[in-house]
Amino acid sequence: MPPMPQLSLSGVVPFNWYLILSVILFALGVAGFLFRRNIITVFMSIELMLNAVNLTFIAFSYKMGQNDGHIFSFFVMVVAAAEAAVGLAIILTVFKNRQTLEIDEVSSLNN
Amino acid sequence: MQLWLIPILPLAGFILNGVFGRKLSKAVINTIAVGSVLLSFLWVLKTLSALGAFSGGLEQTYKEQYFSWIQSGALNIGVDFAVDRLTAVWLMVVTGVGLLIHIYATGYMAHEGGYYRFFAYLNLFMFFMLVLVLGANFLLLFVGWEGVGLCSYLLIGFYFLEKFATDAGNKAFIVNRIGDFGFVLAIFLIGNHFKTLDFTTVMEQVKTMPIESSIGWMTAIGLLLLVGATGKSAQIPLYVWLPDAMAGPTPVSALIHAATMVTAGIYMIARSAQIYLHSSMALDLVAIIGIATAFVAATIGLCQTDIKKVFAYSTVSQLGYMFVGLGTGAFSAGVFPVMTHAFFKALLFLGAGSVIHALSGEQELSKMGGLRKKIPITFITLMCAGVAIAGVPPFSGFHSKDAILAAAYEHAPWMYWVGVFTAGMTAFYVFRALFLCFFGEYRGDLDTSHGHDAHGHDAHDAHGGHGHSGIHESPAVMWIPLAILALLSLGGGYIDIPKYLAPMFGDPHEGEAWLMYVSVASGLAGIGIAAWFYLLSPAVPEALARGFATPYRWLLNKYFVDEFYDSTVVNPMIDGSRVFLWKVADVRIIDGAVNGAGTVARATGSLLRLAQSGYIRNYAAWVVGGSILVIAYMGLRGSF
Amino acid sequence: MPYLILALIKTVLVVAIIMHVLAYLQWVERKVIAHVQLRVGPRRVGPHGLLQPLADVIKLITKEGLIPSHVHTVFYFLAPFLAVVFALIPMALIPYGGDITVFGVHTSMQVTDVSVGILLVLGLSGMGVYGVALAGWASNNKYSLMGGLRSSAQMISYELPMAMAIAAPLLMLNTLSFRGMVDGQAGFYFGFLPKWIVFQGPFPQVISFLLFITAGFAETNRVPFDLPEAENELVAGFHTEYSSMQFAAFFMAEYANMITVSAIATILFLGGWHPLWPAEYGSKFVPTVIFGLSALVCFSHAASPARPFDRITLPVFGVIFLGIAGAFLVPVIQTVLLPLFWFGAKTGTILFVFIWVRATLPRFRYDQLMRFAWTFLFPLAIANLFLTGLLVALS
Amino acid sequence: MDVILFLLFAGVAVICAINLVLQTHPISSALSLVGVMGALALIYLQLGGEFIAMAQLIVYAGAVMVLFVFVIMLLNEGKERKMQRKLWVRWGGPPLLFVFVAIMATVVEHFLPPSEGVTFGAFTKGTAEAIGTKLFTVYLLPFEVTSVLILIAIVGAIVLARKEID
Repeated sequence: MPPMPQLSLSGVVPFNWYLILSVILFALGVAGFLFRRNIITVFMSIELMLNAVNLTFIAFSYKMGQNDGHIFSFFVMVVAAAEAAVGLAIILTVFKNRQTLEIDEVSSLNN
Repeated sequence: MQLWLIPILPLAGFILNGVFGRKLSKAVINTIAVGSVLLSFLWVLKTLSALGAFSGGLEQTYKEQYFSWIQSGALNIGVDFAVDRLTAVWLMVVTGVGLLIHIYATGYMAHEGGYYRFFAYLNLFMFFMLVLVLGANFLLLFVGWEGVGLCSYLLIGFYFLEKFATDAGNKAFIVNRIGDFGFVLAIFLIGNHFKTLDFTTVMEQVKTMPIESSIGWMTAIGLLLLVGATGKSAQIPLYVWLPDAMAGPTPVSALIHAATMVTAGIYMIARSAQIYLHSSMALDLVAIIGIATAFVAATIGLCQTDIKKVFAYSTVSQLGYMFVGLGTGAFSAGVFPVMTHAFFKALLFLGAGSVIHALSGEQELSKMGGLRKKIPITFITLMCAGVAIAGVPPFSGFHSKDAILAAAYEHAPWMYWVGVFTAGMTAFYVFRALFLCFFGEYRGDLDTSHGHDAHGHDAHDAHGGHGHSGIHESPAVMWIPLAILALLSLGGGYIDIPKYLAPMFGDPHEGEAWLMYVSVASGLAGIGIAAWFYLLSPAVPEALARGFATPYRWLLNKYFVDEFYDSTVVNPMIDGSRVFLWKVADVRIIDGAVNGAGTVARATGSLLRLAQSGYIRNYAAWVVGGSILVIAYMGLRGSF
Repeated sequence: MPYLILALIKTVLVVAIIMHVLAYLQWVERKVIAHVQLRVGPRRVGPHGLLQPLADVIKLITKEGLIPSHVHTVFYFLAPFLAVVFALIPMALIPYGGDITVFGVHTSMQVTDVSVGILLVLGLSGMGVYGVALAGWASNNKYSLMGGLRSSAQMISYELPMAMAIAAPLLMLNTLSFRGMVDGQAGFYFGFLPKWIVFQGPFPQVISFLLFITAGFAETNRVPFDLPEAENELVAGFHTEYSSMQFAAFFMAEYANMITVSAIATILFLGGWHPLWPAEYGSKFVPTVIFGLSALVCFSHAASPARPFDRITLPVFGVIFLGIAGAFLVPVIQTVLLPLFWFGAKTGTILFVFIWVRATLPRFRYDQLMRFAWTFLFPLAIANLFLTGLLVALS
Repeated sequence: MDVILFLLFAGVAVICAINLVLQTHPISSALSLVGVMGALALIYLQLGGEFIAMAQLIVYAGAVMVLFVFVIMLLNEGKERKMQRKLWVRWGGPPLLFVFVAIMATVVEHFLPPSEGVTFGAFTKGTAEAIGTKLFTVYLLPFEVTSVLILIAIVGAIVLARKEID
């Protein structure tokens, strides 16, 4: 494993840092998904993961020198918007039916 | 030129009738069924005339390529249709005779159940038959080949409530499988050897081949093709299915088992003429099988008592003639009867059907007699067919038979003599049937009955329920086709097929005159004997039967061929499958495996069910753990 | 690095000016509404109430900022901050004039020119929702919550027609940077008709101009779309619970948004700092004439003063105006001030329309508001966009 | 300079993300997510994706998150109730995350040898013009499909949300 490049404030940003940043964000998104019980927060954690992935797309399209990555993350955004609309509608319905946002209360699928 | 329209139209009819037929009225069904065939017939006429098939044109093969079906490596099999003079003959016969028979059937089947089903099948058959003759390569030919086999199976078993009908269907299907097996092998050989299945290219290649080097291959291919042909065209040893196939409705017998489908073998051999010309042995075998079949079938036909059976065996024997024609290298002479035979044999069957119709389903000759007053039109037309098949000049049968016999004499005189004798027998049994049917006094019991005939075993007892009391002439829709066919079978011989096919198979060689006289004489003799036996002194045949008891019994039971097959092939197979395949293989192994799979699945399911906690976050946790593992593994393996 | 210093200087200038403009815009509004309603308006503090804004500011700063006990404190303080920030950032993107050279430094009258400026402004105005919404929610008060929800819904709804209305001129200018847009509108047809987007071929964007202004009213929660602070329904909407500086922040945000909208309308549709008619027809003397005339008005009024105090003030104003008028004649200053004058004149006109409308029109009902947005503005905007695209593609 | 900016924005993003996870009130999480998105938009800018950065601002921060905030306010559920978690869950989670991050970082460092770093303004294909050209030529079909998707989403959202009215 090569040594981490020296951190020089005046120099350029090592490319890998972007990926690592997105890894961290993604991991935090996973954490939010796992540890939060509020459906909306869980949902937002998903959005966070999506953002992390977008960052990877952008970073790599910088590395590859072509903008397909941008297009992809653009599509990701659009899909995320649609998803948010539907998902929030679902959440509204769930709340109307169960008067709760606890994700563990919505477990009628068990065993 | 839109060749594809020709088969597509009947297919459309099939789909319409097959899908919506249950709800449609009979009139609509008739319109669809007959109309589709009529359209396709007209289109054939237009196409052929446009191609100049009637005006001495169409020397070369006209080919249309639609799309590529199978493409693997060098092998490229396209869905192509091609028309040459040979195909033109078949196209005319299939669509023309088919049209007539369709019209006839609308009258004949008027009182049957499953009306739409019948016509759907009939249209489907037309489709496949046209594909068979139009296909430009062996594979398409095979598609049509199997398709017509399927339709014949469906239509033989049309009265599927009758055990013997379904049995007959199965028999036909299975026996044909044997033939098709050979055919498939032949196709494989061709594909392997020529790297293509296209007729024209294959034949070109064969033409250029020196006989000595290629004879082995050619013989193998030719023999395998011959196996297929014997299956489809009911030659020894695979002819047994055709007589039983008469269990189907009479129009089916006329269309499929006399006029068109059974000639597919002839077509196939004529197509592969070049191959046979490169292997004299295979060619000889064709001729021998043909003559043998002709003779044996004729002898069996001598003393059948079921009118349709008689005609069935005569069909077999006529097909044998055609094989002789092919086998003696006179392909054009072999193809000639295909048309004439289509005319008079279709006519015979349809007439028989009309008789049966009139007698409300009676098929036994012993229950007929003296019908010529009651159903004059049928009588006249059948007589025309009789003289035609008996080879009385100048009617159609005379020309075709004459051409074959001439070729046979050049090939091998003994074949000629056997052929002549067979011709005599043919004339004899056909007229025997006709005399028994139309002359003498009526031996049936129908006048007293109220249309409910007692022969419940018979396929056509469906007629019984429909209040035909007494004997009656068939409706116009039935006898008009008869009349047309009668005219054709009288004058059809002047359509000189051999000359027409000359560009493909070379000019037909004229035999000496005396050959012709002899064959005609034998035909007339047959008629005369028949008249003597069954008009003048009916006691003679019984005396003969008593005199030659053993041969008579053999003939009556068709040489026990069926029994022979049963004991040697069928029963052992059945027992084997009962004992081993069912009790051991199926019950133990297959069922065991299936049930075992089920149990295992259920067990695992009941285990996995525990993982279904219903808490989304648990599932997410599983996903995360799994992905971490995968990433770690790939990372450590160091390959992305 | 000189760039940073330059940017810093410009920022300071812009902020200073904008702050005063904000303060005095409020004064102008009060005066105008007063005159529309046949009142006098503020005139106690300073001559003609000119020091009123100062007084207000002092009052608001010195006032006790009391925090209700039931609010979510963090967001309660965060909200006005967000509102102001997102309202002020666009000021840095607006080009107030062309390139100039001051003391040998060549620069543009704009803090920075972003290549996707218009998109950035759209995004920021979208972010502006948070301030209002959060304020409404954090106040933990049903009227405020209603106000917050209303305003967020309203802003989201009106973002769309606004964006569509912006898209149409962008099709013709095909650039996203403000400088580019203004440059795209330079020049004149037949030597006198300016190539502003509202006049420019192939399809003069009058419709989308009106659409933009309408949506702008809603975006800034101005009358007739000021549902979030509909006094007679929800006490004061989302800023019911706010007092002192936080309240002032919301006020600042509102006025800053007004200025942003007007400025963008100017840049997009009215050709930025380009004069109304060519300089060779004497458009460069317009400011001089205007200020001169106002000076004359002042003097005439001073001759027959309505109030004794005017006897002193009005001549002073007149002198100041004359000074300005003179300043516009000095070529050096003229090059700097002329663009600013035109830009300010156009923006000011639109701002005046804002105030005028507030003084004139009644308020919509909420459902009317939404229906208006979705069933009238939006389809109209889309149709306009299609038509424009078609014509642009054809020409 | 670039490094400082990157570290600044990345720090903001990470801190906001952590805040998202730790906060128990959904609206705090929502605002921190907005923070993350803003920071990411700036990082996109640094990577030369000016259009995508703006799209991030408008679509994500400006529309999607506003929707979230809107719903949160509408339901106004309040904080999560404290729940007694199983011990291994409470203490097993963070290490697991660190393992994940560590592995990923290893993988990244290992399989992407440090190439030339990222300099601001080196990537010029991120302009709205370039993106638009590609979007309407190469990716036209996906684009149209996406529009259909959005239409479906709108209909679905309306249907779901109306259910509680009647």
